[in-house]
Amino acid sequence: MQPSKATLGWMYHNMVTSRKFETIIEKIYMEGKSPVFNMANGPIPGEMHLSNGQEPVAVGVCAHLKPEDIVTATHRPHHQAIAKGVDLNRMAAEIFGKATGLSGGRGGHMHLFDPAVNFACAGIIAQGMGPAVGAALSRKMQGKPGVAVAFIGEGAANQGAFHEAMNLAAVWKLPFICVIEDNAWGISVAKSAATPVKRNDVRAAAYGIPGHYVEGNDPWKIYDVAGQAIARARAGEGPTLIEVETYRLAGHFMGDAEGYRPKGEKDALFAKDPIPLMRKRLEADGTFTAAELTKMEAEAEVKVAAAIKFAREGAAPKPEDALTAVFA
Amino acid sequence: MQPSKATLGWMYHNMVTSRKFETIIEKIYMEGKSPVFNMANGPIPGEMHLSNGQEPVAVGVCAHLKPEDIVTATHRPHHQAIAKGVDLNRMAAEIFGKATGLSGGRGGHMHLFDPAVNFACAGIIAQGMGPAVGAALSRKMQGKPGVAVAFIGEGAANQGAFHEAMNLAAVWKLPFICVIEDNAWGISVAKSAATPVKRNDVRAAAYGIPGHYVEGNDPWKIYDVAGQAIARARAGEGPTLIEVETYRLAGHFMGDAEGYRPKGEKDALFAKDPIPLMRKRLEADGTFTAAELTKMEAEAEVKVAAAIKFAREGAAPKPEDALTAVFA
Amino acid sequence: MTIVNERKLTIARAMAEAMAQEMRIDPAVFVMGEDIAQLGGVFGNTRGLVDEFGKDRVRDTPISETGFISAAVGAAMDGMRPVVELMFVDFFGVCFDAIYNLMAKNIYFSGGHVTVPMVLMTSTGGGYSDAGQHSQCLYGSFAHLPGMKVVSPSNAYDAKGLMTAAIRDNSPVIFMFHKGLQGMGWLGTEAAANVHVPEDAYEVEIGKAAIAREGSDVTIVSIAMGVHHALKAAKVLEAEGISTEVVDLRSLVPLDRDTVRASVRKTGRLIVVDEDYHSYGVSGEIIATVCEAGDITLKAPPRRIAYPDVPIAYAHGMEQFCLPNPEKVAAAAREICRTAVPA
Amino acid sequence: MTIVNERKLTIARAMAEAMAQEMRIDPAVFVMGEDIAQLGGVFGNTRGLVDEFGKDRVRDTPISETGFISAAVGAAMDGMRPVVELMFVDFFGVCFDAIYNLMAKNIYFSGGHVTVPMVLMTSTGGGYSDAGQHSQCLYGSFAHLPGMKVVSPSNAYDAKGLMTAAIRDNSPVIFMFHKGLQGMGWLGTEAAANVHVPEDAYEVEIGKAAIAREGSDVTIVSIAMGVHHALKAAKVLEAEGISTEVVDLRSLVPLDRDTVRASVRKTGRLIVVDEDYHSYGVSGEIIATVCEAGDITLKAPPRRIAYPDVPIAYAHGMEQFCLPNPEKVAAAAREICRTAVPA
Ligand SMILES: Cc1ncc(C[n+]2csc(CCOP(=O)(O)OP(=O)(O)O)c2C)c(N)n1
Ligand SMILES: Cc1ncc(C[n+]2csc(CCOP(=O)(O)OP(=O)(O)O)c2C)c(N)n1
Ligand SMILES: [Mg+2]
Ligand SMILES: [Mg+2]
Repeated sequence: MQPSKATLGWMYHNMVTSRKFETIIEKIYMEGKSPVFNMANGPIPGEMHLSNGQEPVAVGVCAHLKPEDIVTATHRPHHQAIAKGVDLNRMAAEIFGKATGLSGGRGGHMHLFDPAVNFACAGIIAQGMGPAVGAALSRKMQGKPGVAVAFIGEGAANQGAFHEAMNLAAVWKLPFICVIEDNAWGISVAKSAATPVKRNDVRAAAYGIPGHYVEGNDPWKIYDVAGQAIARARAGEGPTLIEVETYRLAGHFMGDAEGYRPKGEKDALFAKDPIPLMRKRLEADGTFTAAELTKMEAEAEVKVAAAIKFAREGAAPKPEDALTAVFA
Repeated sequence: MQPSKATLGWMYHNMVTSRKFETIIEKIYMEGKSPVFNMANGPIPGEMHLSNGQEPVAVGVCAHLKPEDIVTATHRPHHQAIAKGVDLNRMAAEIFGKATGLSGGRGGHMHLFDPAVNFACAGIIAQGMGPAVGAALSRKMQGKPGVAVAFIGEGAANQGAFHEAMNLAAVWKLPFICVIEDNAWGISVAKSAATPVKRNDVRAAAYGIPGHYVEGNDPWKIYDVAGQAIARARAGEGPTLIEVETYRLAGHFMGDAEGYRPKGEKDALFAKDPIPLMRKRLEADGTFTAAELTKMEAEAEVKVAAAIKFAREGAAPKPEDALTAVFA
Repeated sequence: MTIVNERKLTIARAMAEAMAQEMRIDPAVFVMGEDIAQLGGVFGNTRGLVDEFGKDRVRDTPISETGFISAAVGAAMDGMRPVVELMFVDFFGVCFDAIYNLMAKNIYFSGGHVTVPMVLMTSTGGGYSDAGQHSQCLYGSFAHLPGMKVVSPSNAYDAKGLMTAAIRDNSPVIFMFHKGLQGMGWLGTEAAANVHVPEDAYEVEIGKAAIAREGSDVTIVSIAMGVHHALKAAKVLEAEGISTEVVDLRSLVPLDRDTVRASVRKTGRLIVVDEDYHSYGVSGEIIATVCEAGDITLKAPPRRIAYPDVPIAYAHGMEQFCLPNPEKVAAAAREICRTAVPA
Repeated sequence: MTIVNERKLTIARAMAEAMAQEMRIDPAVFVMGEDIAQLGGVFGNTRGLVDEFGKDRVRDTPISETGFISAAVGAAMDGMRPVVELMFVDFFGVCFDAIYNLMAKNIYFSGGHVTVPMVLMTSTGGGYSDAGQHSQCLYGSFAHLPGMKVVSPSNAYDAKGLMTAAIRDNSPVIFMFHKGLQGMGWLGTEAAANVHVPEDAYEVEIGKAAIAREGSDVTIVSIAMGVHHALKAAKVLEAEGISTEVVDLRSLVPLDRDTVRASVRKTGRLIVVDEDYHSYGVSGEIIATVCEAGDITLKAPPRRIAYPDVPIAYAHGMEQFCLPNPEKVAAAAREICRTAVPA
C-alpha cells in the first residue's frame, strides 16, 4: 500500500507536530527543575517519557484509522495520541495538570483519555493490550465497524498480558492489531538481554496469525504493512502482530543519564532522525516542494504553540476535586 | 533414544502404580459422600483431580530424571509425583489430611511437596513454570547439576505465567523443560476453543528454542523426545518446549458429569488406555513375559495398599497446628 | 420475604436469573469466563444462559484471566456491559492489575469521561477442604483499593437484587459469592440462603447494609457466610437471654458506616465476624468505624472472629479450627455481655 | 545514632551496603530485577553492586514480574537467597499470584519442610505527581495476606538493619522503601531519613516497632514517610505544649501490637498516619488493635490521617490535598487533645 500525496502530507505534518510538541514539553518540563532536578517541581511534574524519533510508527499506523477506531498506548503516548487525533489543547492541559485537561488533571501524561477518538493509555507495561482486544470484541459483537490497535514497546512483549491478549484476539479472530515499537531498549535493558528472539514478529506463530517486522523506522513501509493488517482486520480476517524498528532519540524519561547506551549510539540515531529524512525524501521525489514542507512545519508550530498557550492559561483544578469522578 | 529393558520395566511398573493409586483414591474419595455428594465429607475431602490415562507423560519424562532434578506439577499431580519418586506413603497420608503426610495435612492433594526428590505442585494454572525456571537458574548459578521440568496442561499455555517463564528460561539459556500434557480439555473448554494453534510446540518459535509434539500418548516416543531435551539441557544448551498428546480418562475432578464431552469420546479414549496397550506391546515384542508383567502389577498393588494403610492409620493433625509452619 | 408458597431460589439461580433478565432487555450485557457456557459455571451461577443466549453472549474463555478481564474493560468502555467471572477469588493474583489498576481506575483517569459498566463475579470461601489456593475470601484485598464497588450477598433475594443493580451500574462492581451459600449440595450449602426471590427484576441498592435481625444487647456485623454464623449464634443466645442484632453489610464498598454505628450505638457491644484474614482487613475497619465515631460508648471491648493470619490448611480439623462458626460467635457474645469496659 | 563525624547514608545506599555485605559472605545471595544492574535501580538502591559482583549475581530481567519473582521462589527453595526488586509497588497486580499465593505460602504448604529465603524489595509512595499507577503505598494490601513479613524503614539505619535481617531470614520478606526517603534529589527526598549507619553489618529485628520520639499526651503511629510527618508535627506541637509520642512501626508483619498499646496506654490518645488508602488497611488495624485491647482508656476518639479512598491524582494540588502531611497531623493532634470521650 502506498500513501497518497494527501496522506503523506498528513503524515509529515503530524510527525512534525509531535516533535515540536515534545520539544517544547521538554523545555517547559525543566522549568522549576534547576538548579535541583526534582520531578515534583515546575509546571509539568512527574515522569516524562518523550517519543522523539518514534513518530513514523504512530503516523504510519494511524493514517489508516478513523476516529471510531480504537487505539491504546503506553507510558510513551504523545506521538500516538497526536496521530490518533486527540484534542491537542486538552492533552497539553492535562500534561500541565489543569482543570481544562482531558481528565481535569487527574490522569497526567501517562493517562490520556479522549473518548471522542477512542484513545486511551496506561502506565503499566502491556496493560493496553487487553482493553484493545476487548474493544475489538465489542465491535464484533455489536456488528459495528472499527479496528483496535494496541501500541506497546518491545520490552512489553515479554509480559504475560501480551501473550494472553494476543491469544484471545487470535482465538476469537478479532479486528485487532498489536504494533510493537522496537526502540531496542526497555529502560536501560537492551532488547537482546530481555528477549531471546531477534524480532517479535516470530511470536505471531504462537497464535497462528500473520507477523511482520518493519525495518528502518520508515514511514512508507510502516504505512504499507499497517495498511494491509488493518484492511485484513476490517475484512474480518483477524489479528496481526507487527513489530517496527524505531529509534528512541531521548532518554527513557527526562532525567535519564543514558549511561547504558554504547558509545556513539546516540549520534548514529540522530543521523537517522526520521523527520529530516522524510523531508528530504518528500522533496527529492517531488511530492512536496520545500516551501510546502516549510509551511506544514509552520502550521505545526502554530498548532503546538496554541496548545501550550491553552494549557498554560487553564486554571488549576480545585484540590478537593481529587475526591470526585471515582465512580460514574 | 530407546528405553532399556530395565527402564521399560520401571516405566510400566510406575504407570501401573499410579493407576492403582488413582483407582483406590477414587474409591475412598466416595466414602462418606453418598447419598449426598458433598466434597467436605469423607476421609478425602476437597477437590480431586485424577490422572488416569496421563501416566505415559509422567514416566516418559521422569525416567530420565534423578532425585536432584526438579519437577513442578499442577492440580493433577499424582502420576508425576509417583514417577518422580515422591514418598508414596507420606503422599497418601497428605491426601488423607494426616499428620504423617508430606506437609502434615496443610497442603492436600494440590500441594504435595517432597524436597527429598525436589518435587512441588500448585493449584494455580501455570504457577509451577516460574519456580522450575528459578530452580534451573539456581543450578546454573551454583554450577550444580540438575535440570528442571515443569509439567502443565494444554490450557495453561494460554496463561501469562507460561509466556514469562518460557521467555526467561530461553533468554538465560537455562536447563529447563516445559512439558505440556495435552489432554484436549481445560475443565469443560476444549483446546480448540481456547488455543488458536493446533499444537503448542509451535510456541517454541516465540522463544527461539526447540519445540516438539508427541502424538499418541506413546511412552516410547515420549521417552525419546524427553530424553533428547533433557540431555540438551544437561549439556547447557538451554530449554525445550514439549507438548504431548494424552488422554484424560476421568472427569476434570471427581463429581464432574462430563456433559461437555462429545458422544463416544470416553469410549474411544478407553480403547486407547495406555496401560493395557503398553502391556500388550511389552509382551508382544518379548521385552517381558506375561508373568513378569503380572508380577510388576502385583508389586504395584502391594505398594499402593501399603501407602493407603499408612495413610489410614496416621493420626489426624492437631487442629491448632494449623497455626504453625507459616514462617521458617 | 418468607411468604408461604412463594418460590425460593438458590443464590446461584438468583444470580443467573438476574443476568438473564438484564440480557433480555439490554443487548450490551454479555457474560464471559472460564467454563461458564455449557458447564454453567463451576458454581452454577450461569446455568442455562448459553441455551437462551448462545455462545457469543455467553462466552467461554481461555485460562487467561488478565486477558479476558482487561478485554472486558475495553468492551465496557466501548458500550458493552460485561459480566465476567473469576472462577475462584484466590486467582486474583494472576490478574489483579487488570482489576485494581485498570478496571477500577479508568473512570477516574479519564476525569469521568468514560464509564466502565462491568461486573466481576467471583467465588469466595472455604470449609470443604479445598486448601490454601481455593478457599479464601479476600474481602479486604478488594475493599481496600479505590474505584470498585464490592458486594457480597448472604441470601438469594439480595443476590438477585445486587446482581441487577451491579449490571445496571456504570461503575465496576465486584460481586463476591460465597461457595457455601450457592445452593450446590456438593459444597455443603447453607439452606437459609435459599429464600423467596420475586420473579420480576428489582435492585438492591449497593452500599446499604441490612439489619438481618434486631436485638438490643450486642451487634454482630458480618457479610455473606458470616451472617449465617451470626444468625445461628443469635438463636442460641436468645435462649440464654442475650438479644443479638445482626448487621449484614451486603456491600463493603460503599460501606454503610451509618447503619453499623447506629446499631452499636443502640447495643453498646460489637462483634465482627469475618471469614477473611484477621489483620488489615474488614474486621479492623469495622471496629475502627465504631471507635472513631466519637459518640458511641462501648460497654465492652469490641471483638472479632476472623480467619487467623495463616494460609488455609487442607486437613478438615485444621481448617475448621480456624474458620469462624456459630459457636465461636456465641462464645464471644457471652463474654462481652459479661465484661465491662475499663473505667 | 547522631554522633558527630560519623558517616550518614541515604536509605538507598544503606540498602545497597546491606546487600553487598551479605553477598560478600554468602554466595547464595543474588539480586535481580528490572534495571538493577548497570542502572543501579531506578531508585539507586542497587548502585555499584554490578561492578563488584558482576552481571550473573546482579541480574537485569525482562519486564516479566511474574516470571522472575516466581523464579526467585524456585531459586530460594533450591538454596539461593534472592533479593528481587519490583520496581514500583503499584505493579504488584501483574505478579501478585507469584507473591501472595506462591512465595508466601510454600513454606506452609510444605509443612515447613522447605524454606523460602527471599526478599522482595519495592518502592512506595507519591507526592511528586507520578499519578495513579506509580504513587501508591499498598501497605495494607501486602500486610493483609499471610505468609510474608512486611517491613518499611523510615531512616537509613533501619534500612540497613532491616535489609540485613531480611536477607538472613529463611522466610519471605517484603521490603518496602518509600521513594521520598531514598535520598534521591529528583524525588524531593526527606533529609531526616539520612542518618548515621555503622559500617559493620547488623540486624534490626523484624517485628519490633521503635519509639521515634517519646511523649505523653498523644501517640502517633506510622510507618516510613508518615513517621517524618509525625516527627515534624511533634515539633510544632511541642511549642504549643502538646507532648507527642511517635511510634515507628517499621514492620507491619509481624505487627508489634505491644509497643503500640503500651504507648497509647500511656498517652490515652491515638492518631494513625498512613499514606496508604484509608479503608480496610493499616489505619483501621491499628485503631482496632488499641480498642480491642480491653485495658486502654482513650481520652478522645482515635483519629486517622490516610490517603482517601480515591485513585491518586496527577495534578500537584489534587495529590497534595489528599496526602497526609505534618499540618494535618498537627491539626488532628490539637483537636483530640481538646476533645474528651463521651461519658
Ligand atoms: C508491569 C510494569 N513493569 C515495569 C514497569 C516500569 N517501566 C516503565 S517503562 C519500562 C520500559 C518499557 O520498555 P518498552 O516496553 O520497550 O517501552 P519503551 O519505554 O521503550 O517505549 C519499564 C520497565 C511498568 N511501568 N510496568
Ligand atoms: C489461574 C487459574 N485459573 C483457573 C483455574 C481453575 N482451573 C483449575 S484446573 C483448570 C483447567 C486446566 O486445564 P489444563 O491446564 O489443560 O489442565 P488439565 O486440568 O487438563 O490437567 C482450571 C481452569 C486455576 N486453578 N488457576
Ligand atoms: Mg523499548
Ligand atoms: Mg488439559
